[in-house]
Amino acid sequence: MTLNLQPTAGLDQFAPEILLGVLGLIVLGIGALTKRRWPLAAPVVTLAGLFACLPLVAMQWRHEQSVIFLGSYVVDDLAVFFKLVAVAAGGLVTLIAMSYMRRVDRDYGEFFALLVWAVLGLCLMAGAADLIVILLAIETVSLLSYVMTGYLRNEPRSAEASLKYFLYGAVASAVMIYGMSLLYGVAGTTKLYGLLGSEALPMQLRLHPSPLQPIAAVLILVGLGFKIAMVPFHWWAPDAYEGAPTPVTAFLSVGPKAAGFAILARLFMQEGNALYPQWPTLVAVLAIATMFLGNWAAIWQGNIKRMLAYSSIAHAGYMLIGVVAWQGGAWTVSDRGGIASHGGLHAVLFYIASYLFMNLGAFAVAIAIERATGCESIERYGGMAKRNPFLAIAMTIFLLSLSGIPPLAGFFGKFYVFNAAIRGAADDAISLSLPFGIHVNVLFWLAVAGVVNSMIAVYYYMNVVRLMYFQPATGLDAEEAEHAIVPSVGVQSVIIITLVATFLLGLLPEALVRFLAESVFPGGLS
Amino acid sequence: MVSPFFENLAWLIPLLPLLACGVLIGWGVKLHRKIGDRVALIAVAGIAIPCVIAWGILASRVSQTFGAPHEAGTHGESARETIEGPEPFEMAVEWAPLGPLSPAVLSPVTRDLSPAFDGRLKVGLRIDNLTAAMLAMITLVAMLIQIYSIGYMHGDERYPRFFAYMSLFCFSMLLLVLAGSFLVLFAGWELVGLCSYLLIGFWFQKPSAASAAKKAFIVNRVGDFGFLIGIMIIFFHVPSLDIRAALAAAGTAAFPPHWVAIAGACLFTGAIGKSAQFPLHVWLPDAMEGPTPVSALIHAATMVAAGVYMVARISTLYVVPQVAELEVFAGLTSLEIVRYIGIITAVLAGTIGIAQNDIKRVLAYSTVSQLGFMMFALGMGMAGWVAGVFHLLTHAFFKALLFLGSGSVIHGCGGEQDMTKMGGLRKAMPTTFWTFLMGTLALTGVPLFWAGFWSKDEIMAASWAVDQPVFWLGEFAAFCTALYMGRLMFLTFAGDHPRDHSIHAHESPKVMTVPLTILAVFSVGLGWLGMPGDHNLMHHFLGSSAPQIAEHAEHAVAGGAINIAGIEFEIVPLCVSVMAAGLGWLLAAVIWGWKLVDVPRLKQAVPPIAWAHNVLKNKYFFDEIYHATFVRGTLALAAGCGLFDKYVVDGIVNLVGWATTRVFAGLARLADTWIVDGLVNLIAEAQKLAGRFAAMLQTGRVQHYIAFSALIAALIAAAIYVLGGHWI
Amino acid sequence: MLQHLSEFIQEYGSLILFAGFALLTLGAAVLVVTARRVTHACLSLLPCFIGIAGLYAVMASPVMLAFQLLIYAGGIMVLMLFAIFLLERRAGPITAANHYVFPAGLIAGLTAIAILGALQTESFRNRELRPPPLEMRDRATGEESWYDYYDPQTQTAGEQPSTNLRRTGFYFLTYYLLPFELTSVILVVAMVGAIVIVRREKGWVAAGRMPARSEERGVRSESNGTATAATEGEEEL
Amino acid sequence: MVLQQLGLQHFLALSAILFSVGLFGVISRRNSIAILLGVELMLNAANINLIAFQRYLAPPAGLNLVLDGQIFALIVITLAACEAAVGLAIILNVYRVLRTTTADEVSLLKW
Repeated sequence: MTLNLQPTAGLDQFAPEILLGVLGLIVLGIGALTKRRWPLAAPVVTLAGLFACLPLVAMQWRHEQSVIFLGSYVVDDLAVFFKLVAVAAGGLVTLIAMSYMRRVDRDYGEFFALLVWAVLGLCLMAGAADLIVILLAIETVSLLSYVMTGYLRNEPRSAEASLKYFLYGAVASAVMIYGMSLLYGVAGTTKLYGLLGSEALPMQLRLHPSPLQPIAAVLILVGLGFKIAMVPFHWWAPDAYEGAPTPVTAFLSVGPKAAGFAILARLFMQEGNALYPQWPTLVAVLAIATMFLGNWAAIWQGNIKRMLAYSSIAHAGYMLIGVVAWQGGAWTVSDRGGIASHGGLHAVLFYIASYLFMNLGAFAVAIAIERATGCESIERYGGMAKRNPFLAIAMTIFLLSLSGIPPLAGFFGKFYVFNAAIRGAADDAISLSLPFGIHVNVLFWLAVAGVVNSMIAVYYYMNVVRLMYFQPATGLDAEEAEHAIVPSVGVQSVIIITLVATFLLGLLPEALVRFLAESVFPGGLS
Repeated sequence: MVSPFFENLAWLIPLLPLLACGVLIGWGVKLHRKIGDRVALIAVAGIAIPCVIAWGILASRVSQTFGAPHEAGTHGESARETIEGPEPFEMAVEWAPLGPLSPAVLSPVTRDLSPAFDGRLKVGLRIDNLTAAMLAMITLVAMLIQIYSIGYMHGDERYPRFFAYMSLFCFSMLLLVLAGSFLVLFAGWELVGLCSYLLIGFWFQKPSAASAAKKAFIVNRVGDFGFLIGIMIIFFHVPSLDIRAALAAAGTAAFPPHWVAIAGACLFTGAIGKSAQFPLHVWLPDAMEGPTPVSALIHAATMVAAGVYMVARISTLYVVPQVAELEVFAGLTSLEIVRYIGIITAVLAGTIGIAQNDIKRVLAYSTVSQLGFMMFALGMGMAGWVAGVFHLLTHAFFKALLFLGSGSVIHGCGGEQDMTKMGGLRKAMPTTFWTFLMGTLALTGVPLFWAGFWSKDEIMAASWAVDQPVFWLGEFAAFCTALYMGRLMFLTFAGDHPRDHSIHAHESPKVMTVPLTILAVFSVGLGWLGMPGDHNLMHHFLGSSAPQIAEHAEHAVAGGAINIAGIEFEIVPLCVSVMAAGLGWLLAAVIWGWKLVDVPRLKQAVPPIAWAHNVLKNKYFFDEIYHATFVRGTLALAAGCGLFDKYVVDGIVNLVGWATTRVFAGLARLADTWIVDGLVNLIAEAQKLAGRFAAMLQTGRVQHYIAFSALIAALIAAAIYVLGGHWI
Repeated sequence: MLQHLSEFIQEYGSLILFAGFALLTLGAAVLVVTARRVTHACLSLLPCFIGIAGLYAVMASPVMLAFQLLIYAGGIMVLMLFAIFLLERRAGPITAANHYVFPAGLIAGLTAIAILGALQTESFRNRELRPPPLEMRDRATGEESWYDYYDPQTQTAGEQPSTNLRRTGFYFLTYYLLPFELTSVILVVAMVGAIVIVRREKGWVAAGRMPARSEERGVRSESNGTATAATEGEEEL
Repeated sequence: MVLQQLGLQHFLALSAILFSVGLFGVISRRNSIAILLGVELMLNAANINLIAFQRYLAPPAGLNLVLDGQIFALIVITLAACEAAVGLAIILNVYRVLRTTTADEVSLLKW
């Protein structure tokens, strides 16, 4: 780690973020200038810009950590991973949104500006190394999420969703800011590297040990839990997801969630976390609640977006298993160059990557079907196998992957997460001693809850498949039922990209595992 | 050295049927509308190319086996010497890095002794001579049956779907056979079960078909559970999922014989379910509700043989504890369990077959019986190994032939399956008759020309040497085989015209009779490859795949000192076999052919015969026994649970109505659904209830949300403060 | 007597100031969350912010004092008032009834107890928490000043940096360059976002959702001619 | 006890109470704008914390050039402004579409 005292030193490593910021302005300008003459200008420029951003981000992958802006911002492989996820999500959502947004809004140029800035916010969340920057990044993403959720100004559901999302989010971020203020008091600085691990900077926690620490941790967890939709801070998610324009829903279910995990990793996954040593137990309890609530509530949903919203809550729960077991599951494979995986953390990252593709894929199919039927009801999926076999098979694969069936990406996501928990459980890494001599092996029960939930989840995922293949189309006259669904080019390409990625991650998980194992270390300091 | 051209293409063998399946699922309906029945050619092509590759592989391995410079060690006193064949061909890809097992998960012994699991999950194919033979058999039979189905399924409204399922089955079965690791084996194992379920229930409009499909699925689950446990035991000891590694480790300190025995017994449970062995044989006859090509392919030639194949593949796991004479259960070693289960199945099913009237059911029981033969052959260890596999191969051909023949008969009789209504079909359906006759002769073990004779005789010869009581029981089963098959032939084909005058039989189209003819050729010719003596080609070829236990050579080879490479030609078992077959045919001819005995009057005159007939007709009351024990037991449990559920949820008012309708009136009728669904439904309902509750929390009012969240956060913070951060 | 008072004030002066501002703040805050009319609640923010600004003065942070009054009282509150007036023009007086008072009080009380309880623990109270001496002299001139330029390289250990405007500005452009720049990003984002949400375009009114007074406005806009679209847009915000 | 010198706890306690009052307002107010006012109170509570820590806790040797608390507080004020702008825009839009600004009357989306 290097700490350069020149404020602008390392500005070159900030190139992707600068590009994204400028890209947002350019897209805004193009959107305003071209209006309806060249409706494709704004999305195409967005795509080009995001595509150009990918190599810029990828070039930062080099197994070392550099801290720039005098400790405010960090460029390491963990950040690179999350930035790649953010840019990929942004690009895919742009493709999805191209035709969708154009239909609902003729002057849709600024939507892509908002999207680009949201991606910028996600990148900032990935690299933030200072509570102030973390806050700014989270708020950037939040504000843009509210706006994008309410983008369909004249639609009551969209307006309502944005209001609820905003009110809930404002309170959550106020609580988190309060927690951060306490954390600042405890630590004496807002800089992360030096904030929690005291070796990096000659600095000790000013108030440590302090009874304020757990309270600060809980309050910060409220804000992060809000971002990743963790129970009991998930309430906004189903309503916002349902009311938002579907491409925005797709983006919200992937981008901010992933970035939330980035900050969770930076704040909590520290060797000898001085902030609040018992946090894994707390998060474990919340993870179990998250999984059960998400999956249970999803069973009853008749709206595909709402079902996917609850399912995304449940998936946050699975990822949290890995977060809890972040330390417990390290393993190595020695031959052929070797892989040393930091079990839990890497499992979460793998999960996020697989979730990115399978969930965006499912949303892409949902959008195609929504556009054709004009309805988000799951019942309308009846007979889909006949109306468009490609969509039906794609949706089936995404749902199978979401339920964790091999050999698809979701399976290995789940497998690594559970595996990390079981490995940790074998060492009884996190144990809880209750009164009456009850001893709870937290990780073990966490893994059990995860497996049980995977089985519950199969029910509602397969219900959609059952409808598509074994039910006739309902509510349609015969001619309409036979009418084939033709998704737009953007949606089609997203479906194909995500399909390929879902299969690739399932068939060749080693590439990603190796990438993670070689580079990403918790806390970034080793 | 023959270049492994075809071996290198092995990955295509399972892949092409899968591709065909995908095409048929995706575009089958559209194509069917456009090009009609020719859509089935996709499925045929999807199996024909693998068939070519499989026969290429077989040819290559045959030439390697027999062209090799080394003389197979069949001579001399080195009775235990194993036959050498070409090295198995392996093809594996690393699928995923899993990481090594945590030490705490491993058994203490393994931690020290076994080579550590290298942390990588590999999936791959493995082809040895056994696999090559199986591949050739399966692809050929499957191809012929697919061709046959073009005619048989004509006019079915879900025509493309049928071929899609059949292709999926081919994929699964080939995957199972090619499996190099237990993981792939298990995937194939479950997939064939799924396909079997889908195909038995293909005509799901028929309630009997739907319930038969369900029955097959559930009974197989029972076996698969044991199978999975067996795999886990192996994985925890070896620790690898590679079959060869598991076999190599068997008996070493890492994988001690008593664990080997238990693992073997568990795996055998899977085989009991899949290969319809006693006491899980009940699903197979019911499975005949599916279309006849399905019965021929899945429930005669291939899938039901998967259990036998699996046992053959891992028979080292049975031989090793046998050497150590470790008892698993009731004083029996695992090998003896295999043997006795096999012989019980053979006799039981053989006797039941005599009293059945449904032509397909007779064949079904005959299949069960023959599977019993194979199983007890394998249960004699090294002595019967080759004989069992040989019988598996020959049986596949002639039983597929018989089923397709029966399908042709049923097709010709307009869907009639009751033999007592048929008769005189010989004239109406000459091709069917002649091919059917070939199959029957092969099955009943009529000497010299027909395949079944050679393979069955080898089993008999082996059992004569190893276990004489089993030999005599086996001969009795063989006698029964001849008896019921003779009965079937006489009832169906003999005479001048059908007994039921509504039947107007006609010969089936070419597309159905040509496969029959080809299968008939194999039913006859295949046996010659296994003629006993020094030049027993089957032994030379298959022997290299037989269990290799060189490191235990000091011990007596399990099950007798007979060299697997060449069973001594014994005159006694041969004669007894011939006599058993002859007696069976003779008795059948006396009763049903020449009608010298009037069966109803005989039953009246001699009550024991009537009783026996009754018992056999009712299949030893197996279904009833299961119904009375398992079904009723579970039913009572489910009823109890349901009672509780309903009591809590709906109160006592509904209880009365529920009790009258469900418990008393619908008890017997709903038994099947209840045993399966009762507990499952209860759990599912609980989940749904919880789901409703969880969803109801989402009131739609943002301030409720904020209040809920804040309350919980505040409670957590307060709890931390109160508890001093001790627990959470 | 007077001397006692003087000593008392010398000793406890800051405490007295604190108590006064705290009371002002909390009293106004309670009004904010209980006033019947939203306008009143919003106006109550003003004394609350003034009280907080006073607390900043007690904590020797002139910059925060200034910004609290400028941005909060002068900006945010006015914005809110503007929005409230806009709404009240349409909907009449907006009352803000309280509901769920008991659960809300319970939750708020629980939160307060949790935090206050933590503050009351021994380990926290026994700390030496006196404010460190404030460095107020300008290194360059030696004068005591609110506006010193401070060279961090020469700063001695253990001192409290002063929080005056010049220093804050200096730090903002050096050590906090990134947050400073990101603030500009978020301001742009918020501006664009707000405009996107309230922007009007032709034909936005969904059937049946036409505002009650739109016909009236429609008539008026015809008479007003071309400038209508712009004025309507402003009217809406 | 009361007449002790002004210390860190005083400010922290005040901010805790202010935070709770804000939280009370957020949960109990029916009007969206009034809820927003509660949020502002919570943010101010955080700011008091930040400045109090900045004032009362000298940074450890070598890093006393840090002005984290103050900068943080300034940023929070900016964020509050941004949030208010976007929030009021959203509330106005909701009023335009749904004719209400009462938070719990907006409950089309549920379950």
